[in-house]
Amino acid sequence: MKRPTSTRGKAYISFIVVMIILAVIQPLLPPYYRFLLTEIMIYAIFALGYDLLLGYTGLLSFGHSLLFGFGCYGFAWMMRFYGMPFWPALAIAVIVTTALAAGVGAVCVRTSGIYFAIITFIFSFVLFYIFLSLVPITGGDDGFTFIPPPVDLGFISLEFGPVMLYYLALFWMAVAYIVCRRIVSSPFGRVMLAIRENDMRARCLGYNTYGCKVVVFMMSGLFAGLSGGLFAYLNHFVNAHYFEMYRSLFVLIWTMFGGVGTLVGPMLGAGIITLLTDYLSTLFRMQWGGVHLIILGIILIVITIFLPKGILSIPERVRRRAKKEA
Amino acid sequence: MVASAVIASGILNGVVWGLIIIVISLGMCLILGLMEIVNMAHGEFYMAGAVVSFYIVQWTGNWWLSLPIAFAVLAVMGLGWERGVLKHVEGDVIRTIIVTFGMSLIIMYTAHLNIVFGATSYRIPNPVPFNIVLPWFTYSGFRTVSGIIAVAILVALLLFLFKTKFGLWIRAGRTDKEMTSAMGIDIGKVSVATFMIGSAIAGIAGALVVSVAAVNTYMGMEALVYAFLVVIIGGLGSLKGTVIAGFIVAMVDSLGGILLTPLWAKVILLSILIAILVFRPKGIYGVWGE
Amino acid sequence: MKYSLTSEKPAERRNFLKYAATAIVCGVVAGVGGYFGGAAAVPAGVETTVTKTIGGAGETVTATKTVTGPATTVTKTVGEEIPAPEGAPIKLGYQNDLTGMLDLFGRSQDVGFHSAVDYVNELGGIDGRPVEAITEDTEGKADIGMEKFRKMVLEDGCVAIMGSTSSGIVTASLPLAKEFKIPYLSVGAMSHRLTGGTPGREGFTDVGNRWHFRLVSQVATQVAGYKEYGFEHIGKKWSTMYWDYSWGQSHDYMWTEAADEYGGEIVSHIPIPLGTADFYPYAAKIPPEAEAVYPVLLGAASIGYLTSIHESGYDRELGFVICLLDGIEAETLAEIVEGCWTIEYYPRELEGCKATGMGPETDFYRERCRIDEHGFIQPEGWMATNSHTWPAWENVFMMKEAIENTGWKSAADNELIIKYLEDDLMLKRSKAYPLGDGWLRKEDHQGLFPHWISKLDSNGRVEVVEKLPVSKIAYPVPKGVDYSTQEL
Amino acid sequence: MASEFILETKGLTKAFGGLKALTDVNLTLRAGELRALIGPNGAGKSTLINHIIGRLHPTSGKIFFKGEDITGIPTYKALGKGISSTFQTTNVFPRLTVRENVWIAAQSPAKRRLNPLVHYKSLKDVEKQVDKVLKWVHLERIADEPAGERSHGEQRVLEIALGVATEPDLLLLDEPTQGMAAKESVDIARLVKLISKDRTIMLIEHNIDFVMQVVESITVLHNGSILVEGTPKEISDNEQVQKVYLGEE
Repeated sequence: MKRPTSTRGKAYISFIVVMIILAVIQPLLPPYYRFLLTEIMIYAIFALGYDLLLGYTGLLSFGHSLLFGFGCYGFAWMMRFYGMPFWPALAIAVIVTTALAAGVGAVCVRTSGIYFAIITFIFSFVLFYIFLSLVPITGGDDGFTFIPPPVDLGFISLEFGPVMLYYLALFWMAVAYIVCRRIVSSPFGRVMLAIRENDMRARCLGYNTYGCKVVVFMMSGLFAGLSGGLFAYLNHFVNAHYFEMYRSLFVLIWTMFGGVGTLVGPMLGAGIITLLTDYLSTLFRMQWGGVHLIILGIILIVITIFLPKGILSIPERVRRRAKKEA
Repeated sequence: MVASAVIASGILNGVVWGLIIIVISLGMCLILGLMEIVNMAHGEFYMAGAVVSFYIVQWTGNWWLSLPIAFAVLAVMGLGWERGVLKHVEGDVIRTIIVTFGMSLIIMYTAHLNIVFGATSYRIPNPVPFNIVLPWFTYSGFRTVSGIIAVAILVALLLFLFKTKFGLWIRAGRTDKEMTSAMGIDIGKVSVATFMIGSAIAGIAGALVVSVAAVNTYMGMEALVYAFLVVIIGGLGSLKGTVIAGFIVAMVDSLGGILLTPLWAKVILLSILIAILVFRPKGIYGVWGE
Repeated sequence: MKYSLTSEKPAERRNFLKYAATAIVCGVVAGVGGYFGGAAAVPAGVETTVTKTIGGAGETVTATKTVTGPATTVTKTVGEEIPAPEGAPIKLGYQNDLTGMLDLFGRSQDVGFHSAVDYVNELGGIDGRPVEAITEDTEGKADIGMEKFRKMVLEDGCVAIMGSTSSGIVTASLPLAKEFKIPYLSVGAMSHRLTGGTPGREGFTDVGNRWHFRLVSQVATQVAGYKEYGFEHIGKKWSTMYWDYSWGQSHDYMWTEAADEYGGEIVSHIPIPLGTADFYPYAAKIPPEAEAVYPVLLGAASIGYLTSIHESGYDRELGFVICLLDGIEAETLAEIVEGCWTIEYYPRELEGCKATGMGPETDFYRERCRIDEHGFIQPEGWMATNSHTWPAWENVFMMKEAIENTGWKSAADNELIIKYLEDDLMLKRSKAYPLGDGWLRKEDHQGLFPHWISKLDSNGRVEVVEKLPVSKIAYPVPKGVDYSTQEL
Repeated sequence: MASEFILETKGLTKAFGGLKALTDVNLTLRAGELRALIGPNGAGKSTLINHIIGRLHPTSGKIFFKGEDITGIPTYKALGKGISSTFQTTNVFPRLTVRENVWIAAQSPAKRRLNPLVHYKSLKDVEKQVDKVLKWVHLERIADEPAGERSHGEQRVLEIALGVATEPDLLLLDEPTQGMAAKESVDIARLVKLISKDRTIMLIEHNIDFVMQVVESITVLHNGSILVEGTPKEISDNEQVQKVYLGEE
């Protein structure tokens, strides 16, 4: 696992460059890939929050779809039932999700390791089931749509549209990244690392690790809620399947694929995996279904075995290889 | 109000189904306990067992024959995956989760191709064509038989674990890897064996339900959820806990299905889980935690 | 029927690169197209339907008017030498669930869709332009379904999207269809709400819009069709047993309403968690006084249900089995399905079709879709979900008809297609519409067509008991629903 | 009941099931004292310390720190009171650098220690403290290397550094020289003397020579109760103590 301090400066610069590039190339993108990129940037926020939990605090959550889906529903409900404008709805989505994370976290964080993973998984599973059967409120597996309101910036109100969504997602991803960066390099970030490395010792050094873990879980819930709200806004649709397990799995995969504990990695992972899945499924669209998923499985296994630290560790490996030869 | 006969048969079914769930979960429990691998592909092994058994019945028409064959095939499969893939990531919980998930994708969707099994669901004709008729209610003969078989498997497994040298190694490895390997036992070998047994048991469980529940390529997911529930309530890697938890889960499902709505059954399961978490964070008989 | 099939056909079906070749070949096979359309008169049943359910003379006029609609197509093709299709291909997208819980349906639809497109190309394409079939896999997930919808429209430039089997995906895609002004012909999604629905009871019922048509049976048509037979011939006291999510819940309460209507009674409602493996507890829950069971299950679940019912020694009538046997080889269930009814939206057995007066069109359709006389897709030999294969086939021809009769030139004219289709379009029996007697209702864009009540015998063969004419299927238009008045 | 004692245990008793680990331990420690706690294995030395830092809760009896009852406080509160401890088994943050290790300790008493929104380098006083401690323990040269990759001796030193960095009033060292070569333990001795200048220290030690040359007073624990207390001289002359140790041999 990379130490955040060492990559900090580099990450910042490359991030700013990437931001500028993303902002500039938007007009050049074909509409579909502009949409896909928007989606990816929203996923990236989700992955960021997840990395705080897994990469920096060492808590392997396996039910993050719970928080993501709840963010989606929080936003959609505000739209659907109260016809709220964009910002309040988003705020409420985030708050509600964070609150839920506090509750679930308070129970789950009592455990650690595999227990934590499985328990969070069961939580998300049961909530998925409940949402599936409470059709009048949630729409069950049919879900429901809503009219996406414009984003009001005070001086100007932006109509709902692909370009606006793109920059909205970009903006929030930038904010999320900067906030996460700040969190992990804050005193609290040190404590998170301490907990990841040696919970008991951290406790003996005067840190209430239980409380800290709950807070971290809430933080990652906050980002999940934000990304969920934006996702619901993007698709102006929610259904119970947003709670399904594959989402929890994929955020884990993004994180590991990109490089756990390096905020950039998970975002990168989200992008690559999403594009890869999309490409494969189109490549095999004339065959019987499932071929692309088989191939995805193979790729996952290969990457996980040969790149344990994710693709971000490639340059480092190359350097080490070079050093060995020299 | 529900008739007493219904409740009685519900309880009986809870027991039988509980036994099947236990057989499913035991494999996972072993693997989790010794190798600390959360086997996301466990459900797929169970599904594969069902598919194998289905084809055996198709070709030979003999369900009993399919039990040992499913066992053997899945054992070999387990061996392959362990040696080929898992041993590269052993000891790293997160990576094993991703790798086993990859495995489950591969297994599930390979079975899913029309040339292998396809998307349809099949059932094999009931190999035990009689029902157990008591004066006040009847119960399926086949379920009873599969319950008995499940018990047999349990007993066999326990004998293996507690009476043979190999079983001793497995249990030793579960409590303290370092010590065990220090005693000159090849922990790698033990792991392989454990994984093989674990998947083989899942396979037999699959063969057991072929006639009760239909075979299709998605049956694995549900089984996985049950296995997780059982393992977590029972306490990771604890055989005793797994058995008890298996019965609890099956009973809540069975009776909850009869007396309440399934929604409530699920809610109750969750509350049991939370209660256990709060009062016994290591599960009923947890043997190891962090 | 002699079922002949050349071995390389299946490969051809799936390989869209071969369409060019097909186009050149089609001059030779042009003769086949000679029958396209046919001159069958509109069956009386349909006329009465229109007047009966909608009422008012005006509609009767529209009805007769639309009858002449296809006729124009006929004159186009009959006897002429068909030129090879040329020019930019017209792309039809299929948002298909090739994986996921509903893939069973998706795969059969894939066959129907591609067979239809091949045939259309042999007929000289649509409006002289070749047709390109594009399928994307939704994995049965709403978000991916939406991705694919966008991809097929924005990347591939499809002029129309045919729909998914998952109501969730369709619900999600409806606003997109409106946004992109793309005709969206959903196939298989059975939620009542997509074309109206009952406010309150079914949660959110304002999902449908003018760009969406649904040519498939759904909760309302199913209940409308079967309630009479069910309560008259099978029993008064019913017990419903349904998957505890929107589709099942809709069925549950609509059947309950039907019970009140026919003086029947629902003695117990038994919801079943999605993905239950063991149905025994629920089967045991059926009260003794229930004369029949109304199960709302699919695929593996229905097998589990039937097994458990059988095991629990339930000896009374096994009532309607909505979609229960879709894609399941009933033969393998012989002893446990004996004497249970099912509903078909297209008879599985060829005899069933013949017995209810379906002609050579059915043979033709079955041959093109490689469906043998027992409903298996050959040569792979897997059981098709016959109730969902033909809508995939007919949708393609609906597009062909609409485009060729409206002078549609490019996606800019999509409104013409909508106007044409929603004009109480009659799908009269022909090679294009093998089922026949179909009717796209103007107000809620719901496709209405005959259903079949069948009974299973001791070898698990499905025998048609009765064919229900459209007049029985056509449930009243949900209150306040009239998409044709929405602006385009 | 404020008193001249910084630490005071009153009738501390701990029973694990039937087995009594501590029986009626009355230990008093003056401010500024450097006390060794010796005794054969299983005498209950570590158990006693674990009680003081709140990792174990006594069956009966009380613990007073600066006259305040701290019996059964959660571990993380103990440090807030000014009690810090090191561990018998090396117990650092392996994948973090030595500096980061010390930082986490030094940050613990700081005011904004849990602030998630400022950069950690903005805690200047903490930074100073870290440098100071690193200089003390002579670990600057390896400051930026992962602690887990350093030698056992260096990790033991780091252990002590972690204990000191929090500026505790009472420092509990559990076998500082455990598994160390003689030469290294000399360094430790020097280090312990150095840090004992301005704080109270109680250390557990098996290495008697080390104890003799370092500490001012010794408490001998035997079978969970205090056998005798006194200066190194007295203790070494005490034949009771010798019996205990010989008896153990």
